[in-house]
Amino acid sequence: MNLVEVILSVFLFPGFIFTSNIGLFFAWVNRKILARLQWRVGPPIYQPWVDILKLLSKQTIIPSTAHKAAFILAPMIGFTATFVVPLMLPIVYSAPVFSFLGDLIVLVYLLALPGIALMVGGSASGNPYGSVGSSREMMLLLSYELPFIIAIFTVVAKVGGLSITGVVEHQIESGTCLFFTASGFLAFIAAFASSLAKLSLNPFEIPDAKTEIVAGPYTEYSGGLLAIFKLTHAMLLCILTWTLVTLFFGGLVVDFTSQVTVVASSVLCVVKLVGLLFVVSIVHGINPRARIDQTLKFFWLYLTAIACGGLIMVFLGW
Amino acid sequence: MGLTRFSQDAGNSDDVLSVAVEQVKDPESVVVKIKEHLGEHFEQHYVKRKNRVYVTVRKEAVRKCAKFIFESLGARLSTVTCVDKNFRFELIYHFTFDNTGLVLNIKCLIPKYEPKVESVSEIIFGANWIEREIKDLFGVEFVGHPNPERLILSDDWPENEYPLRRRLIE
Amino acid sequence: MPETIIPIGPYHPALKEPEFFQLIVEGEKIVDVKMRMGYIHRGIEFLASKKTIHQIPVLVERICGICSHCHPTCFCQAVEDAGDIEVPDRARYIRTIIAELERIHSHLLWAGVAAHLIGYDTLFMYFWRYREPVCNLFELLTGNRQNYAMECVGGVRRDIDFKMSKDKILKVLSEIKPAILRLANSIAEDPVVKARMVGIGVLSQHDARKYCVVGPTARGSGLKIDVRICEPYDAYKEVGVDMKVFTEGDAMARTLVRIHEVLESMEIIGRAIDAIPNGPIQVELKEPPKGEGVGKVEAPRGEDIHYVALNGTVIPERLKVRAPSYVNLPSLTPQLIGHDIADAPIIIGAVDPCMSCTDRMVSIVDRKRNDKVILSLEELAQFGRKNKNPLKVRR
Amino acid sequence: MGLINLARKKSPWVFHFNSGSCNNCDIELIDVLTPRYDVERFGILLQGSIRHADLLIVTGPVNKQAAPRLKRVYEQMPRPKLVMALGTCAISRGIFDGSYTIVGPVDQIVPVDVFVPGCPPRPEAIIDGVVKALAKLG
Repeated sequence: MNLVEVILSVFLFPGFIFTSNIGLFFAWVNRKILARLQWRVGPPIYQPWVDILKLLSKQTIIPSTAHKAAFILAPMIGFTATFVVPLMLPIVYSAPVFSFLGDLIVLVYLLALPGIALMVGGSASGNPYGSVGSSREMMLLLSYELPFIIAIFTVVAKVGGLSITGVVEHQIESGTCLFFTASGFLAFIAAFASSLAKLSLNPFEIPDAKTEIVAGPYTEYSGGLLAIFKLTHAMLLCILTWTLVTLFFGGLVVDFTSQVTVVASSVLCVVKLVGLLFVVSIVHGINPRARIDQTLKFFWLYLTAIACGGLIMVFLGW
Repeated sequence: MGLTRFSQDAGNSDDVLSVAVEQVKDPESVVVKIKEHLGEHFEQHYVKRKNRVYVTVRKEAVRKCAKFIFESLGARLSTVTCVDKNFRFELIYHFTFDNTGLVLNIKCLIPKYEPKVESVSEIIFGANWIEREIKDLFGVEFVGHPNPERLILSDDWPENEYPLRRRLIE
Repeated sequence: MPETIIPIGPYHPALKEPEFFQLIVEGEKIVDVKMRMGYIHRGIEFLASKKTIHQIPVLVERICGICSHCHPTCFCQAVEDAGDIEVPDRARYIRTIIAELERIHSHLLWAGVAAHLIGYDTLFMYFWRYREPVCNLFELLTGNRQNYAMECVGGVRRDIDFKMSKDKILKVLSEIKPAILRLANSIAEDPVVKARMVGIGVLSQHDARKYCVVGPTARGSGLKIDVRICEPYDAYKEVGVDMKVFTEGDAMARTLVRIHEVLESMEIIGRAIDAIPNGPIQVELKEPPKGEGVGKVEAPRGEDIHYVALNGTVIPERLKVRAPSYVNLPSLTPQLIGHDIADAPIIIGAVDPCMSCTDRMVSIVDRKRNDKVILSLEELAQFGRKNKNPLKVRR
Repeated sequence: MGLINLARKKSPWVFHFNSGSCNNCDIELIDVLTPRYDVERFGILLQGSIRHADLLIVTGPVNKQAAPRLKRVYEQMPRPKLVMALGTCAISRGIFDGSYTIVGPVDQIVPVDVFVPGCPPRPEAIIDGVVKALAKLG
């Protein structure tokens, strides 16, 4: 792979430009579904792009109480971590841009980074709501990471390898998605709930609970820095759905054997992604916000148990 | 679509009002009871209509009277009104009897040169804010108030200046 | 464990109206509450001493936009009580119908806000959607969506042609009734909603009586307080009211009380429209009334009471307004203590505080305080970065 | 610049400041978010933090206590800022004129771009006010 290809793949496809646009589109779908659920019409399709563009054009205020370096760097770190992830996910039939042994572990770390960045940014902003928001984000991080990692371990144990490509290949070879196996199903539930928490969607919209702590860690952010956070969130929406599809639904695979199969498998890819997004949005729409202690209990008791159950079932051969 | 949870839980039995003791139906008998309890501190009364009774008591007996009405007669303190009568303040304690709808207005007059009266907040928690508000706006001092700091006027509001108190013509 | 202060307000998304609550917390637990008022103070009692009894209904209507029928009714009742004015039957019925429509609108509005407070925006949108037809009814009956301006001393200002509007009213009410039942059930049965509202903000019956609370807050704590029943005004004696009392005293109980009231109000409106008599809607005042009077109205939030002293001129000597939220708000102290910060918005919300009502007569100019305990938001922000415990630094 | 102006016009985020109003304007303002009027169609969102806002909507006649806070909120807002005075009290103090605690109207405290009269203004009027405010962006 030469340098031009690397640069193109990092910034164009499947890197920054592609993922951010798909992410913004997903953000629109999310808002639209929410609006339809709430008996409203919802925003026009260009709304997320317009929002980002407007925020970029606004004045960026760095409050005097803030710790400047951390305040500015936090959104950047989260953003960078997010747009590296798609390079590791296999798309169409080609291998991912970066594929190495143990990339699944790196994926887990990279997906944790946006949350940590939000935490740092919130506490650096020097605002009480920001501090409360980031401490909540920390609690949430502590609660959802354990079931998420166990779910990933389940996948690893099932597949017998630490590479993402291996997971996809295993699913193609065995002819069934992990979701349709008993252990895979339990792991999916744990990973799905953790993804909701990572995206801070209901019932886990806790760090930026508007009616409790204003905008949480985002409270002091304005203009360009806020735009970066919003973009990160939109990309995360895309990437987490994509990761779940890759790990549990056989990945985004296009079959190049004939023209018919190309079209059919492409449609299947889109259906997988958007279908999962629908489920995410609907769960977000029909749930109120839980309290942080309830969430902690939910993740540590029930979801961890479910995830462990999945892991045990793998060893039982289910 | 049934409303299952509601109809089960909705209670209309009479025992729910356990705190309120024996409530009196006849306004005259309320007045008689207060008169018996207060003795010489009872000054006068008039019954404006069936549900509106005005009783004037001496200011020394306000606390005793409120305690009696709240605890023994089972009434509820609706609010306290202060009216500036030029040389005196008139405090009106509006008590409500929730069974009959009787509003018992206990009046007492306090001189403007020494606006002091006993607080009832220790007996009726709900009077706390009401008394602090009157203190802020009229400068009436409630002796024995558990927390007599300012409630509604700002800290830089000058002492001895009360927005709703009338100035006496000198 | 060190104490920390979490400010809620004065300008906070959970409170649509500015108010300043300071939660003094140990870790996540609230140990004390301080409330600060005066952010919406407009000096209404002062203004009332300059206006005539015909202008004051317009003024007191603007004490609070949500109960903009109750305050004028209450004032008119007080004046009518003072001057022994008999209100015509038709006027009493019209007052009743508007008041009950207002109760429906207010409780639906509250239910939406409460759902919003626990982060359930879908439910919030649904409740407000079903409130919209009620606003349309107001527009049909009175000409305005809010601030109906129907009251005057001695009757109502405008007649309503029920021949034309009866079908419309009944149709709207029958349309929203099944929807409200459905939403009510979704509140009562949703597990996450239950986890957020059952057993939260408990006000015992004893405390409820000591704090003299009124309205749904009292009825949720097992006190049978309803002005419409114990002292029937307007046409409530004729049409009858059913009171529902819950004994749990938590946020859920208050919610259920309100939903019952919405359903009951619909019944009352139906009965009142059927029974409305013909006749005049207003009596003419021969001379300004004299004496003192007390008016009591069951507002959506509880008992509203006005005291008026008239001296024979058209300008009253003294008007005292006590809105229901004024006695309900202090009862937040026993409710909040011992709960989590995350529960504070719904506990505050469950009382349905109407700050505009409460603040009608107070005034604060500055928040610069030298008090050791109270820190402003900005001070807290500065300390927040350096030290987790602002109190320690201050002392 | 054309694209940026277009973006600003299509995505006005709103912050609501109650400076002593009677609730009516506030209710009507919340009402425009709900299904019947649904202003998210036009990209209008109500924001909890002033740092995210493009348009500051002020209701009420501004009492003594609210005035310094209104000023500070205005200062904290990122540029370009738009301000709307919503309701009769915000425009002229309305019925509260003559009270000892009122220092408003709003344009005595912060510069106002658009006035929406009414007691309370209808939701349609509020949406129209936002459109007129956006027209000032050029």
